Amino acid sequence: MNEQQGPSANGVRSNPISLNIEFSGGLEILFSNQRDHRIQLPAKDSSGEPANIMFLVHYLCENLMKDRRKDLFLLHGGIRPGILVLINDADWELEGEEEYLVQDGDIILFVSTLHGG
Amino acid sequence: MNEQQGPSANGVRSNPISLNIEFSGGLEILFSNQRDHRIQLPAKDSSGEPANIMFLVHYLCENLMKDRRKDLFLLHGGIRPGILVLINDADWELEGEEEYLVQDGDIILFVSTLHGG
Amino acid sequence: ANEREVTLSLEEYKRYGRQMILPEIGIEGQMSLKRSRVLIVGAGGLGCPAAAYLAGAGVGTLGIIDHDTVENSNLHRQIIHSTSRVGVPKVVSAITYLRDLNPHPNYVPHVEPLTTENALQIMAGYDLVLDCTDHPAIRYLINDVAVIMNIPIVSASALRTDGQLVVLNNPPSVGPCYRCIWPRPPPAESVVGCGEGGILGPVVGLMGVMQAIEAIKIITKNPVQEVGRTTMTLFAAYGASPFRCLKMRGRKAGCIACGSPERMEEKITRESIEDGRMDYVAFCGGRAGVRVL
Amino acid sequence: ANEREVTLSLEEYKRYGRQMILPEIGIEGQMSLKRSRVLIVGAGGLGCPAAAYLAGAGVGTLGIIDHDTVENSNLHRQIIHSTSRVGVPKVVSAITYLRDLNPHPNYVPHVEPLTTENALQIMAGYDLVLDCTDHPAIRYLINDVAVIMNIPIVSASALRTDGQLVVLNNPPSVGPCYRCIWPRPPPAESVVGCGEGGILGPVVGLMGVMQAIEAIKIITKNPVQEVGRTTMTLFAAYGASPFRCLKMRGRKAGCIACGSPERMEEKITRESIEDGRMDYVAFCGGRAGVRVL
Ligand SMILES: [Zn+2]
Ligand SMILES: [Zn+2]
Repeated sequence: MNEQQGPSANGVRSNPISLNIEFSGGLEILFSNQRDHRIQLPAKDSSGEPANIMFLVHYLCENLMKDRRKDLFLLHGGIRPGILVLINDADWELEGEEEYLVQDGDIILFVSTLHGG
Repeated sequence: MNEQQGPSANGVRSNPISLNIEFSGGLEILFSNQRDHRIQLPAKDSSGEPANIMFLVHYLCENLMKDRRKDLFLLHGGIRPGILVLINDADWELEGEEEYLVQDGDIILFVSTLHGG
Repeated sequence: ANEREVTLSLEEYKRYGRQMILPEIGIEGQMSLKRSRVLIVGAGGLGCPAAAYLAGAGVGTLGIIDHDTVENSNLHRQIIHSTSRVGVPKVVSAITYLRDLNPHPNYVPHVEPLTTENALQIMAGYDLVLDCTDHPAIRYLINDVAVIMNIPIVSASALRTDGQLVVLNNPPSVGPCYRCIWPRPPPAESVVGCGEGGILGPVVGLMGVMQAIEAIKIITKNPVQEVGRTTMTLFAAYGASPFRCLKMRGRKAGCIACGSPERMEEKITRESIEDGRMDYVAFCGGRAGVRVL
Repeated sequence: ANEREVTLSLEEYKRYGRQMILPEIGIEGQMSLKRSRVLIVGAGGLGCPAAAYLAGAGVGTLGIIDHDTVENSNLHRQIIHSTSRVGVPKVVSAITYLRDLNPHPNYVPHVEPLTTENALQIMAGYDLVLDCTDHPAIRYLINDVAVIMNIPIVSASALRTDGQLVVLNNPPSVGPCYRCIWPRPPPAESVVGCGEGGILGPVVGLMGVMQAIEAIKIITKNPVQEVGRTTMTLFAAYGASPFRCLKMRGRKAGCIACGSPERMEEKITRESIEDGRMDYVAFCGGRAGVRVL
């Protein structure tokens, strides 16, 4: 209860970034049937740019996803239509979308939209 | 969304403490019919001790509560039976109960137990 | 719709007393409920509890549209149908139950699928629509017509042990619509229905009850909704923290349903729906020309 | 109770198919549901939807206890009763509805109040109890008997536009009981009922549906519950963030119901309930000797 997760101060860092990754709406089936994951993301991508959401998405697809149906998560280089991305419970569109630079302690939630009723 | 509220570092401070006070289960009726309040609590009580939950409770009773029926909140010097106190969504018994020293940014929730069905 | 004069009988005062004494409802709110005309699209796992609580609350006109009949595999979750009504159209079964719960509302049966041909005409008779359906194609159709008609949508869905709820086009021409949030449909192969994926009865029930709550809040205009933001509520019965409240984007200026798209010919209009240019099934990856719901 | 042999008929396989294909339930879970015996105390706003979804899910034995009759002011929220059954005992009305929803369960009517005289005997026939009542006195009685009988309690309550849910004594002799969390009763003047305070129908409905979900999780033992902690879910229909999940304390060593109190004579036992030493009404500030529910 007392663990505190504030984003790291504005600063240069090269330590990996600790992130809470969550899947909902059936996406967890693609990730070992586990809803919550705690991962360490490299702070920079291969070209030395600071890690943004799209880098994270590709990283998850390559390193965390066990299912071979990659196009149920990534399609044509982007997030598959029907999946919402939430950064600390806010729609990623409110946070800069693909360009958002992930911060230590961020909770990134991927929600597959449900249609049943 | 981006406001960050971490508890203040371990340290001496005499600035007032910013707290989010919430009431639920009908208690809000005693507090101007408002569920959420943001208050500034003096960092020390009248005898110079750091502010704990019971100091907060008395402070609320004297400064925030408009209703005159004080015994619906405080009874015989303690929280009225049937009211739960939650510190950052955890039962105050898990946090040291009346002795807990409130921290900057804490969310303190008072819940009156409901009985209807 | 708000000018319709209504009065409450003594029986109604007694029946609704427990909710009329709430400051959030009051006599004004009860009158608003009686004046309101609500359409429930889909009399399944979501529509059943939503209809029960809205009828109970005293909505004046309650329309239900569904072309399906009651099956025994529905009954673990579609709780206003019954074993003795297996084989009966769901709309008829639902209204049988609802009329016995509360005889006061005007119940309007629509025993047919909602289609591009009838949607505009049917939805014109209502002030609020509950999307209780089970396929993206029909969800886009409901959205587009609701935007044209200026009525809010309370949309929910459920699958397996999860549920989702979002209020759209609320208030009309201010809040985001379904297409603002989901501009592109999911690939057909990613769409799983309750028949295939399974569903825990009270999970879809929970979402339907939440739709009734949101509908009552909209009808009684409390809280007054002025901001163009909406939230999405997630429920996961087996999640460590079962409820999540997500802050969603606002209305998109270029939305082809509620906005002004750059290419104006893409804008969805009454005509583009009625003349069949909008093929919702094909849009969602199904065979073109197939009717939906 | 778990050794009772049960089989599923073809009709049952079809009926429960949509929930049996869930990995969280499966055939094993369905068998556990059929073997389970659940008592619902109170056939009101909470008990109605809870009973509907548990009956729908295929609980084997469903007992309902309530001494009240259906009134027309109940029907905005007590959705398994009906206008044509006004004046009928709620238990009879409920079972009329439930039997038509699902004829398979064994429905046990208890048309009487739950009292210190009958509680031990009645609750001995069940594996799980849902507290759907409306007064602290009866909540303490249910708790004390459930602790003695070693059965979990799914407890909910609602008032105005708020609801609360907590699972107690789960698993028995590990999780906290009602008295661990509320050792002292609230002053009588602070207790407000739905008649007085009012209640929004789908709010209490939501809490009842949540009770059904928690009951199914307990009966199917998924997730396996081993830790002695519980959470409390708060719902506020008009709150900025309507759902809160609170982490509650564990079992208290000195609890007079489930623990070993310092003064052993305070310990609540079968005998202290049966011989009338426990006066729940007086404990909660009412007139001594008055029977409860
Ligand atoms: Zn739009
Ligand atoms: Zn205890």
